[in-house]
Amino acid sequence: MVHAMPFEPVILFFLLGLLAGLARSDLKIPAVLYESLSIFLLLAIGLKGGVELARQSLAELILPALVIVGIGAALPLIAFPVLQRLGKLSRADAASLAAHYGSVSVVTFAVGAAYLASVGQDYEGYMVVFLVLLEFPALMIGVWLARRGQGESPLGKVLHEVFAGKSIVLLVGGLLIGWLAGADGIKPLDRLFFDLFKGLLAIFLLEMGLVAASRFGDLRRAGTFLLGFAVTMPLFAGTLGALTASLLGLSVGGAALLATLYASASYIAAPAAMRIAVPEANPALSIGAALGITFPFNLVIGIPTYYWLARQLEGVV
Amino acid sequence: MVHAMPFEPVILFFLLGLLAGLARSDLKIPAVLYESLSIFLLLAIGLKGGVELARQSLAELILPALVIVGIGAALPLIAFPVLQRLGKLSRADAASLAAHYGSVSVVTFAVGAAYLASVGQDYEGYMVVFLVLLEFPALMIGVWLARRGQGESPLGKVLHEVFAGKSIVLLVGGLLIGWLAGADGIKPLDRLFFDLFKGLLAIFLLEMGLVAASRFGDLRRAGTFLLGFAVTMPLFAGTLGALTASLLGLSVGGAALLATLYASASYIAAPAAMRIAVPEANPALSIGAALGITFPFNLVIGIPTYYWLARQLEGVV
Amino acid sequence: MVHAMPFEPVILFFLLGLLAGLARSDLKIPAVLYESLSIFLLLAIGLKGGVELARQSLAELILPALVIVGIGAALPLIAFPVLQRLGKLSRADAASLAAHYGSVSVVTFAVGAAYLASVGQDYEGYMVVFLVLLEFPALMIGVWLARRGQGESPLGKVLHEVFAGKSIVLLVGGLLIGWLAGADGIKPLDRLFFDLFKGLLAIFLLEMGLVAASRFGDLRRAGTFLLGFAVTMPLFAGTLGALTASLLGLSVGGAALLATLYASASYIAAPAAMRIAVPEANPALSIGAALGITFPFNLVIGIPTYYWLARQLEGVV
Amino acid sequence: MTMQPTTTSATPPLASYTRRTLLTVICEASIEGRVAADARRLGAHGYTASDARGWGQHGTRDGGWPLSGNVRIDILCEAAIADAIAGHLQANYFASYAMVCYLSDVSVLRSDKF
Amino acid sequence: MTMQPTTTSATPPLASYTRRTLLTVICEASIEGRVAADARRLGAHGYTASDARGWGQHGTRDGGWPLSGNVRIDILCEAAIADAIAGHLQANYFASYAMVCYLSDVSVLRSDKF
Amino acid sequence: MTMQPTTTSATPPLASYTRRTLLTVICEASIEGRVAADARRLGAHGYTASDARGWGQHGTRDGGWPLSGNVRIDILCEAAIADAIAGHLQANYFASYAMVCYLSDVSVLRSDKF
Ligand SMILES: Nc1ncnc2c1ncn2[C@@H]1O[C@H](COP(=O)(O)O)[C@@H](O)[C@H]1O
Ligand SMILES: Nc1ncnc2c1ncn2[C@@H]1O[C@H](COP(=O)(O)O)[C@@H](O)[C@H]1O
Ligand SMILES: Nc1ncnc2c1ncn2[C@@H]1O[C@H](COP(=O)(O)O)[C@@H](O)[C@H]1O
Ligand code: NA
Ligand code: NA
Ligand code: NA
Repeated sequence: MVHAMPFEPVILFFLLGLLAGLARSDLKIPAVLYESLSIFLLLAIGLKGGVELARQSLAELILPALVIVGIGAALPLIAFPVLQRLGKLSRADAASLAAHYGSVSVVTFAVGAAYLASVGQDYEGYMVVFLVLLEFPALMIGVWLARRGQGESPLGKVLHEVFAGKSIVLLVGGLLIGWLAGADGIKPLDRLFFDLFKGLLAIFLLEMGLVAASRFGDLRRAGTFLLGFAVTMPLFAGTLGALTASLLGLSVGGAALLATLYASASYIAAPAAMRIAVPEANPALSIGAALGITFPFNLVIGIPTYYWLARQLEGVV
Repeated sequence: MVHAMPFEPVILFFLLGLLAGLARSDLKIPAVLYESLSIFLLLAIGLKGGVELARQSLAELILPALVIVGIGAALPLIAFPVLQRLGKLSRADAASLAAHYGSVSVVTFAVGAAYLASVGQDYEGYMVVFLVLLEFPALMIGVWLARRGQGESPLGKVLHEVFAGKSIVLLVGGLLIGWLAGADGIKPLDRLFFDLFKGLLAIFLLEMGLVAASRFGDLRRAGTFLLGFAVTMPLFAGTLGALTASLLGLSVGGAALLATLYASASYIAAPAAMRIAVPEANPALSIGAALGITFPFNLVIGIPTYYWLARQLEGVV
Repeated sequence: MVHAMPFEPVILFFLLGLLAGLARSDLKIPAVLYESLSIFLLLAIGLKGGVELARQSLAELILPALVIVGIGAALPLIAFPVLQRLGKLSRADAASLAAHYGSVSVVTFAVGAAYLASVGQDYEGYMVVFLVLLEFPALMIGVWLARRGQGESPLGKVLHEVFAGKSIVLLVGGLLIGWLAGADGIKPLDRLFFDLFKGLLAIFLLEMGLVAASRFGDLRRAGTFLLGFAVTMPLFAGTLGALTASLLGLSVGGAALLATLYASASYIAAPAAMRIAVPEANPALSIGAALGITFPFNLVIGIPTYYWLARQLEGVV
Repeated sequence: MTMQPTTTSATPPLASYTRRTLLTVICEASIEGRVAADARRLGAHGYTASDARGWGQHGTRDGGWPLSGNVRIDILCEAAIADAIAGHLQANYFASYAMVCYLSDVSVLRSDKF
Repeated sequence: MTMQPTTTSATPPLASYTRRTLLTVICEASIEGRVAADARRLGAHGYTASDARGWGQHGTRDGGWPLSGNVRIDILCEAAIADAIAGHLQANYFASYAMVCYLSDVSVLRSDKF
Repeated sequence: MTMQPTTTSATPPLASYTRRTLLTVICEASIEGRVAADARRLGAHGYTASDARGWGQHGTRDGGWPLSGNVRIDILCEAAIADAIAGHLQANYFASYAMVCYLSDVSVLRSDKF
């Protein structure tokens, strides 16, 4: 049975934002609060992962990391021809969308982890390492897909944009600090980074609801193909994630989280990178699909589904 | 005996802001921090009320709600002729001031609740429902008073302004989320919304002190009539509130809070609504009176007085 | 043995910011978040000091305060001729730098206190009173040094700038509130001001790392003399501080903190005051030295050294 | 002040410019949405706004508080439309709101946009 | 660049405009208060400010830190007053502060305000 | 609209002004860094930016979200340089980015700065 999720309170904050946006409320989350919250969430996720990583032998992570990144890199390569041929999208748009769906969403991951905590399901704490690793490859592939056979390639710019980009600096920085300091060293910071995590995630989701509502308009231009893609792609990628995780022997929680990662579409790192590397792609299409449809879909339906899937696969593969 | 309040620390923050403002300090609370804090406070008050509401039979609230809103709606109707005749104010100014004093101040309510907590006095948790209900009627009445016999009436605009306005969206949204999730569902959010409430209220009051200081200049134009009104009206309304509560059989704490609600003057929702619906009213008058006098008066003198009154009335009515 | 400090997590946040800045990451801490955090830190430090002060007989503080301020006032007078003669700096630049190094840095103090807490070393809670007292004299002396024999002196402006400046208002305001309310009265605010202190200090230091990185460019103009001064001066002043504290019979922790105060260079109050009172001084020199060198030096090397020194002097003087 | 408009500009005609009017409105932040909607209705094809603070006839508006913030609105359009918008603002807002508005002549690229 | 000021504007004379000077000052945020006070003393009847960042002779001022922020100040006034303020700024701030200032001609409504 | 540029300004020649061109660019915040670098490369000696929001051909950009913010960039320079920058922006950004740019004539003090 799929666990119903709508009453998980952080999701309710997202719905509140969505409704307020659709009702044209004057409620606005100041842009600076949004930025401050995302700095907090990225650092907190990194720190938590780092503390878990300190308990782990790094050597044992190499093989799973390679498999997870390798299979993850297949996602944009599968999505691209579908978008270009079936969706009749321009090469640039197809490549940009492939990059968005191949990369990952940090907040979807955070909600997934919160969901598992609320149903009392453990998971491997080092999953956040895969979150970091899965952020890049799809962006590189997206740029390559858009530029194939066109000579000039701004890969260097994209590499700098991504590696020196704030999400990676904060995630990796938090990871390293958590790893160096360990659970004991981090203890005096727990009150901020761990105790307040869920509350601040709730406020962040309120804002994401408002933003998602403002993106619904973009979807009209998108057409039904893209609407279908924005729901089918996460289900496909989520299934692939759950299978990969079972293959690697991850726990049920780990499988649900890897499925969530594969299924999630980036709406922070990818739009920023694509805007610079593939400017002729229409950002309204990719952000509209990733944020207007896939993000809410994953929050309300996707995550419980991936968890259900992970439990079905337990012991099977 | 009236409980002395000046040493309640949140009030001290207000006084610090007031003094800093009067001393022309360069201390400024960034506008974005003000907005972020008010988003937090509104959500937190809503959530807390919602959790309490979940413990309550809604049907039992209908009668008290009707009485409380009905008597509350009398306040602007009483204030208007006083302001127009005795105060010799223009119809627009009198109507706008009536709306401000008929509506309620969320932060005054929060300080009242903090005061009761600090003197160890319980109160009905669902009082926040009345806070929400009391926000509107006076605004409608104010617009009607200003526009009577003038044909065009922007009531529709005001209705949207208020119902889709951010204070109501956040208060009602928090109320619904708290009600749906219940105390257990909200638990992971407690660390943010409940534990930090008083500390963040203190910082908010620091800013309100700065703003109140900057409004003292407006008061010079106001004249002594308005100064007297800004102190007499809350005392009158507070007494009416304590009486109404005793009549309805609310607890001493509930009576003190209802008195505080009636006595408080709105300085967020009302100014915004009046600026749009009654633009010819001078906002310096109403904000100067509500924020420059009534707000500090209620904080330092009013709230302990209403509590004292509520205890006197206990068992009497 | 000097306690190694690099793994103290708050320092790691500073290093993360420094690295991100040097790698030209697009990571930015919004200016408003910086301001909000500094409001928080100043209030929290003040409150903590006030609570400790309430446990103290004020009369006993008068003598140590006079000695500490007197010796502290010697620092800019010693630094000025060194800067002017040896450093061949203009009178304005020498005076401004003397003021920066004679005054104190609140954040260095906070990191010093966090360091002592993490090594389990107690200290006199009222040290924050000296922090407040040490902020002014050097600024006055700096203005006097720059203006000597020039007739017009903007001391009045500087006095207002400093006393009504936001750092003093918040520190002294917090001190007074903490003192009036006492540990019990402050308790409901502990969750914000004390529990979150270290986590928010970490985020503040992340930003300071970014700012320090952006100041490295200024150092090229500064020349080697200034680089040497920015390291020698804190060591000299720190030693003087440890000696003074031992003389006054402060605890080891108190001596380490007084050394840290003397050794720290102001980069908030001093730049603001000098910009107005000594505009012909080049702010790039003083901020570059204070923030680009002395601040990181104190964080990583200075504070453990002063603590080591304080322990050596224990029982000796 | 040497504001001789007859001085011919030395710029080479690399890009082709057209004269348009820039209407700037400084007003209370609370009516930004209405001014923007009015401008659109009266024919503007775009608009830009930034937060501002200041003082004038209606006293100090320091932006330290949502209700005391100003906004600066720039609308680039044909002179006739700028005039229509300015006239509309004068008729509807000048009496009751803190507001200033002025026009300047500018040279735009891609004149079809405005 | 076709900046021919002789082109007559097609706007109908719906509202009545007057020529005024717009003085724009871009400077360090730390002296905003003093510039505003000076402008008031020299005869300005209003002023508007917004936060800004930038670079110039005094290096980069990215606004990421209170001390590195700029501010953009606009003052609408009669030409003589603009000139007096500009002269005052030149005499008192140009040597020691990051500051830029320039004037443009604009058409205002309600000329009595400025 | 009485925009007669032949009206001579009444300002006394207290300070000495020079005519310069003010290039204003309103564009997506994400390309601010590139526009600034381009301007520097093409000869600008300074630049100023502020956050903005707005709407135009590319829809609404309300700044409520980092990716939907605009920026307003002002560059004061000689007419030829303004023209070169405007031409460069037209060639490189107009097709793919939300962007507006326009020029105006202003009088500057300290003309050597620009
Ligand atoms: N002369 C002026 N120069 C620049 N800005 C002004 C001027 N007068 C008014 N303003 C701006 O317009 C707003 C409203 O003006 P007012 O209606 O005169 O209070 C003020 O808060 C200022 O931001
Ligand atoms: N040529 C220019 N164009 C636009 N803004 C400028 C220019 N030069 C300087 N500025 C602005 O004025 C500030 C101070 O200039 P400066 O005194 O040249 O450093 C800079 O930080 C910029 O924001
Ligand atoms: N006619 C206009 N007047 C003022 N600002 C405009 C105008 N058109 C566009 N803008 C600004 O330039 C940005 C990009 O314009 P666009 O490329 O037309 O979408 C918009 O988001 C507005 O901020
Ligand atoms: Na994905
Ligand atoms: Na009331
Ligand atoms: Na010092």
